[in-house]
Amino acid sequence: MPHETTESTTPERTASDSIIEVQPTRTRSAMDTTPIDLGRIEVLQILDEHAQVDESLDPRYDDEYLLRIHRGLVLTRAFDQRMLTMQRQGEMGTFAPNLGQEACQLGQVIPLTKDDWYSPSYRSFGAQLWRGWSMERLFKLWAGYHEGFPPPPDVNDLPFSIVIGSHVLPAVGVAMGMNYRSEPNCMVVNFGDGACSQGAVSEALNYAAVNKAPVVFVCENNGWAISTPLTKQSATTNLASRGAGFGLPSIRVDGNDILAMTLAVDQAARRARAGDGPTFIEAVTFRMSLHTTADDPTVYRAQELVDPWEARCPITRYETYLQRKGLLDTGAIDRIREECDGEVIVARDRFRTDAVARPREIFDHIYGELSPELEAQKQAYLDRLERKGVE
Amino acid sequence: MPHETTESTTPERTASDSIIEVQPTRTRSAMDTTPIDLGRIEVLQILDEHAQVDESLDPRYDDEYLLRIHRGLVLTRAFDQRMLTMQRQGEMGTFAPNLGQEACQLGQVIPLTKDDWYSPSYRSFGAQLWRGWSMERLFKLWAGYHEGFPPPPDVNDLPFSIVIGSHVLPAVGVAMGMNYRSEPNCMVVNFGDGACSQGAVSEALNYAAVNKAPVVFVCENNGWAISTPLTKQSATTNLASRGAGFGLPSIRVDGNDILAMTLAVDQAARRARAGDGPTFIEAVTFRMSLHTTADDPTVYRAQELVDPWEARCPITRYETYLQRKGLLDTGAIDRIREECDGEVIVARDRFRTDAVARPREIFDHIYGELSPELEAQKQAYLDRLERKGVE
Amino acid sequence: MPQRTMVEALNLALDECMDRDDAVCIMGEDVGINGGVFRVTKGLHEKYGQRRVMDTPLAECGIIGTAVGMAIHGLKPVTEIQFSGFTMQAFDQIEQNMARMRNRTQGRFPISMVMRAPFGGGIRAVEHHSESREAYWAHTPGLKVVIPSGPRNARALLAAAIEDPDPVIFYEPKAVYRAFREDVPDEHETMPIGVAEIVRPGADITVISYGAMMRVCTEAVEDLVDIHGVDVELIDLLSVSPMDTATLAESVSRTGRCVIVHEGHQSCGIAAEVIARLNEHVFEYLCAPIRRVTCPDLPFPYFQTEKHFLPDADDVIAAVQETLAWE
Amino acid sequence: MPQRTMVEALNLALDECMDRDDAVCIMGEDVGINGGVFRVTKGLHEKYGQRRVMDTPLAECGIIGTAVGMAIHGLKPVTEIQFSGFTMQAFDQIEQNMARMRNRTQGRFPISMVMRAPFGGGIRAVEHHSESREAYWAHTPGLKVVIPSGPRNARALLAAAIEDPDPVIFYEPKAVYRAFREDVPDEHETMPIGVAEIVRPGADITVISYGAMMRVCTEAVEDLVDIHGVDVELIDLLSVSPMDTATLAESVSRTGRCVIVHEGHQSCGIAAEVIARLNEHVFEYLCAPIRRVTCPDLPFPYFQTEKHFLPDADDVIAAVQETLAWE
Ligand SMILES: Cc1ncc(C[n+]2csc(CCOP(=O)(O)OP(=O)(O)O)c2C)c(N)n1
Ligand SMILES: Cc1ncc(C[n+]2csc(CCOP(=O)(O)OP(=O)(O)O)c2C)c(N)n1
Ligand SMILES: [Mg+2]
Ligand SMILES: [Mg+2]
Repeated sequence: MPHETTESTTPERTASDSIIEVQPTRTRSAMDTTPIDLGRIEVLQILDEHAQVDESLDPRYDDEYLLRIHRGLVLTRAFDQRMLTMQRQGEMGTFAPNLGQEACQLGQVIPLTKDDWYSPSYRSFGAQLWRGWSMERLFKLWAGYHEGFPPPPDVNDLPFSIVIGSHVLPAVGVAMGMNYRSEPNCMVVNFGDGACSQGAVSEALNYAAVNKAPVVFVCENNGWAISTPLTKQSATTNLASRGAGFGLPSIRVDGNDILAMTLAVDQAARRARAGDGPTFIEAVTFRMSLHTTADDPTVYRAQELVDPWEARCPITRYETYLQRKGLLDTGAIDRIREECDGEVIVARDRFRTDAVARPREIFDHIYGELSPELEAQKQAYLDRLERKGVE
Repeated sequence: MPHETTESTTPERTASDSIIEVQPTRTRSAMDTTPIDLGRIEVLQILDEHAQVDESLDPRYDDEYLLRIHRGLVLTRAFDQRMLTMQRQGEMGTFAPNLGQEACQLGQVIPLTKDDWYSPSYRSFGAQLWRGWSMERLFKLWAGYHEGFPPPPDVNDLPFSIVIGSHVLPAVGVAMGMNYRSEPNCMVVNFGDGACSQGAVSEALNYAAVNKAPVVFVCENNGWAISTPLTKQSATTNLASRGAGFGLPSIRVDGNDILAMTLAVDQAARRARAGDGPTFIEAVTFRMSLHTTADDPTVYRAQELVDPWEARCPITRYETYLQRKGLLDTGAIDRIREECDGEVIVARDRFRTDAVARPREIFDHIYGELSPELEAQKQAYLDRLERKGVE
Repeated sequence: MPQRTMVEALNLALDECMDRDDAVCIMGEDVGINGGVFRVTKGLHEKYGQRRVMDTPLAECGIIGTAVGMAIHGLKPVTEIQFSGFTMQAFDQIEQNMARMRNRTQGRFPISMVMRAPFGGGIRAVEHHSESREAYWAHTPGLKVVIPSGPRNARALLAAAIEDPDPVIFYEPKAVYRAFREDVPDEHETMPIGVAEIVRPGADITVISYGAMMRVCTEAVEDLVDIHGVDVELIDLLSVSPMDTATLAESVSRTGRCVIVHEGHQSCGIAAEVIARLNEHVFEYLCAPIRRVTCPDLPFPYFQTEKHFLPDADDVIAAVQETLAWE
Repeated sequence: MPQRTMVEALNLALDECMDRDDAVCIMGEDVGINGGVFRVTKGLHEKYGQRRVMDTPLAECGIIGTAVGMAIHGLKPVTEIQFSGFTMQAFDQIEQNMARMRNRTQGRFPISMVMRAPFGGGIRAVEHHSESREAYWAHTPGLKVVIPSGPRNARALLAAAIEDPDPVIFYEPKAVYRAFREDVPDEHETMPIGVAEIVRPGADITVISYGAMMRVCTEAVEDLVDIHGVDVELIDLLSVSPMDTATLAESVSRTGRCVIVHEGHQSCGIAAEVIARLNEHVFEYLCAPIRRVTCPDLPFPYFQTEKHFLPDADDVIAAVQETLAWE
């Protein structure tokens, strides 16, 4: 949909008119100044707030699959709630709840195969659970145990990232590696609206675009970066335009619509695997809860801003859809919740028994081989532990 | 010019259609997913390749002013050529010629007042000359003398910048300072197409947009970053889209058209001074000469790519315009060239007499006051100079 | 005198400096209504408005880069980086512009600005949240690097840093933020930058430290004095660049023995520089090798093991005893 | 044996490593057809194609960040940063991912990659083009920092760095790039990383250096030996991290005196670390304070004054003589 570019469209005007505001449009010279068309950027929604489905877009997954997705959503929330309880009881470090963002989370990984890669943010444990990170591992991660940090051995994920935006370039690099080796897989990388302000994220969009890297950027726009609303983060609240500015096909998706999220990522992943390059997906959602457990949102945001989003709950919306389809009833919903809660409790109990700090191992993974100097530092450190009677 | 957003425009389709390629456009939910309109990005040209003027846009500057601009262009080229000769004779360090970019250079500073600020790149000496940097100072700068580096005392310029993109954030900061102090001035900052890839430049666009800083970004797209053509630098060759992606009013200008450049910057500067925020201007031009005197473009670019741009020479084009206006004839052109060459030679001779390395002064501008440690280092250094018999 | 935590003392310094000089402004992520993630800027947005207390986009390079520009324009920005680990994002602007602008412009544009950041371990934080990389800045010409150890010197040094004509990296030991209260006067108070403090004079050995490790050293010194009868001289560097070589050298010329304690990594760290200078200045007085008690050359570990990673009072006591035993 | 400049020797190492292992690839600005601004990658694009020799956009953070990802995927990227001054732009990715990924993932993703960059002064370059900030990297756990001094060790060390399982910062002294030729064999040759070389054994004093300053030291040592009759032991560090403490300590335990020479700034520089380690290991053998001959703690000056700023042979001779005269 190019803008008008013919001469005749320019009305008579004088130099003193603001060319910025009135914008004469001329391309009659021979030089390469084709008018700028940033491409069409669209908004995708399949399941609306009232759980009305757009039949033309309904992916029509089979019943079992639909129910598996539902269980994933419920488990994510159950896990989140348990983490919060454990944190409040001093059993867990600071972490970032993802209440309300469950559909974003799951939708971005459901379409991935085991050979595809995923690069989570620190708020991605919904996606991590789906990808195959055990709950125990995630408990360990957030409780500060070394063993919790590496992605599970059989999962093609990057480690979670806490330095905002710092994982996006490596994620693009992994995707460039797929091109290098002609592997037909893709990478999905997850980050927030705040992360879009980091220069390194812009560089990542550009590297991906220039190299046609098979990567799907999922920008989870939850409206907030700690206390900073999107309006202070960016002059345009359409973050998909960031992707467009770098020449990436870009799309906005209702991030609370699990069907739309899944579809959008699925299509982008297919494109990527087929060699058609990267896609930028802005998933519009809302951070319903605390930024992290160290945060108090009542200081900076009014409850009125949160309330309307209650009705947009991604899980309720999807449950209504499933109920209408006759796949769930209230009894089943309650049962699934209980089952998920139960699973989480079992994992928590295993975590409680299993998690042991291993201070003797901190020198184990710094280099392939320790230098004499580091050997000496390690020895001195072990002697200290000895002296202090630490196992 | 919003994209279609009504429901009815979406044809029947199934989930297996690529939503990325076919792009359903839906916004029927209550959530804030207004369709993305990146704003209109336009191309501005007033004086075409054949020096045909667009009467409706001709700024109709008075004759004296038009001739002053002409002399500025000619002087810039004369200075550039002399620098090259001096460099080849070993009298000058490595520098970046700006042959062919004279109109970009001058156009971006002509509209500025003395109270406005300018932040040059390393290829900006055309603009610097116009702003009031003496030729001697620039000779000293590029010949490695400390005195050449600071902007002249009465000129509101930042120092030239050699680390690509690193000056853009400080330039935005100066503009934010104008807002802070409610000063009705603006900042113009100059950088290249390559610089657009630096994350710090993206951050600068965002900071300017969010803060409505009175800054005009002039991206001098000369097609090359050393040996890297724009097509390897960016997936979109419309760099103005970068500005648009951050919500900035953005425009493409024929950078070899001095009238268009001047007009575009003038309008953007007025907007900035009036509190209407930043503008992104992509000036399309071509690097006719070497990247720097350490570069050999024959290694990486065919002469065929350069040739068409000969005919687009910004100085010849403008001279034709002035000749048609009856303001110049060939004799006058020759005379002005000679005068400019003469001025440059005079400056060079002054530079030859004046430029003295001052090794004793290197500790003078590091802190407001030297710490005892640095005093000691300075003393030791001066003792060394003594020992070596250095003045 | 009112008792204040370090967070309150820092807030006081910011408040009074903003009150005294309209050129002083605050920039950072969440420093506005939220008052910063550690609440150091609490109440200032309300008091001075968003013109002077600016929430920035999430980009540290952007914070420092634009602050440099504001300083060029004559303002005195006090920037906050949420954790010192994220100063890496701004390394280019710090090294290329903040540290060098005065030199690059031969004095035309001195940069009077402060980069505040909480640093160090001890608060059970996730990865990248416990770094002590002050040596990077001490190795960077053009910067000053100031590190308080308690509420009172934090307030006085921050005020001095804001008034300083040069760019100051101000590293706040977050383990001390709310660890204890101290008398901090309401009246304006500053301390000279670059002057170390002899916290406890002694004759047998010099212990040098700064930041949160001063608490560890104080604990160790109490034991050493009370239980082991060692007359320790304890010095708080307060500024690692410039470093107060004269005070250190004078002390060690008396004691002949020295231990340096810090959280930063060992190789090319602050302790190495202290040793190099003492070697140059008081070699003839040294009776034993100078010992370093630092974190090893490893990334800061996940928090279940941090208490073993960080030096503690026992480590300081052991190093002092070994140094005293050396012949 | 063929005579080669350092540039040619580096090119040889790249060529043979690419030939031996398809996982080795080159990334950087203008490394393709242009062969790099110093021509170190000349001809490789033609030989191996753009799949393996990648011109990148102008963003150093992007180069290192994507290279980390490629290394995670099992490749062995050899990145080029055009001048070491621009590594600041990539500091975050170097510190947060390149150096730490192995540790962050508890061994799951070791990063076998190299960051090459020309460093140091002496070529009359503009500002930000002559930095020697190797101490930043030596202070960063997880990295190795290798610095050759001549064509032959440059080739052998670069090959070793590429084959190394860990991330290596490879700093090339650009003043040496074409300064002289040396025998460099066609056959594959590597040197172990972390081993210093005693270039000239001696009994009176140890001079330690690396990179371009080795030429200055060699010149000084010749004079000291020939004219002044001083039996100098000259050591080339070759790797500043890990640093070969054992070789240094053994040498100084014999000579009792030591001078360290480098271009980097003095405070918290490599020399400080050498002094700290010698203090720890051979304190009892030291007959005089160890002297540092380094650049002052100033930004590298504009090039008309660089020859005075950089240490020269006279400075080394003076420092050696003062150290010998110390009692
Ligand atoms: C480089 C960096 N700067 C600052 C922080 C502190 N911080 C942690 S989360 C956060 C906000 C992130 O917002 P967004 O990207 O929108 O993600 P969200 O938390 O909303 O999921 C900030 C500023 C950080 N972790 N890393
Ligand atoms: C941060 C940084 N990286 C690399 C370089 C080396 N370099 C100097 S000029 C240049 C190309 C710049 O291209 P562009 O921004 O298009 O400006 P132009 O030279 O075309 O005016 C490069 C890569 C540099 N000076 N700074
Ligand atoms: Mg967010
Ligand atoms: Mg260019």
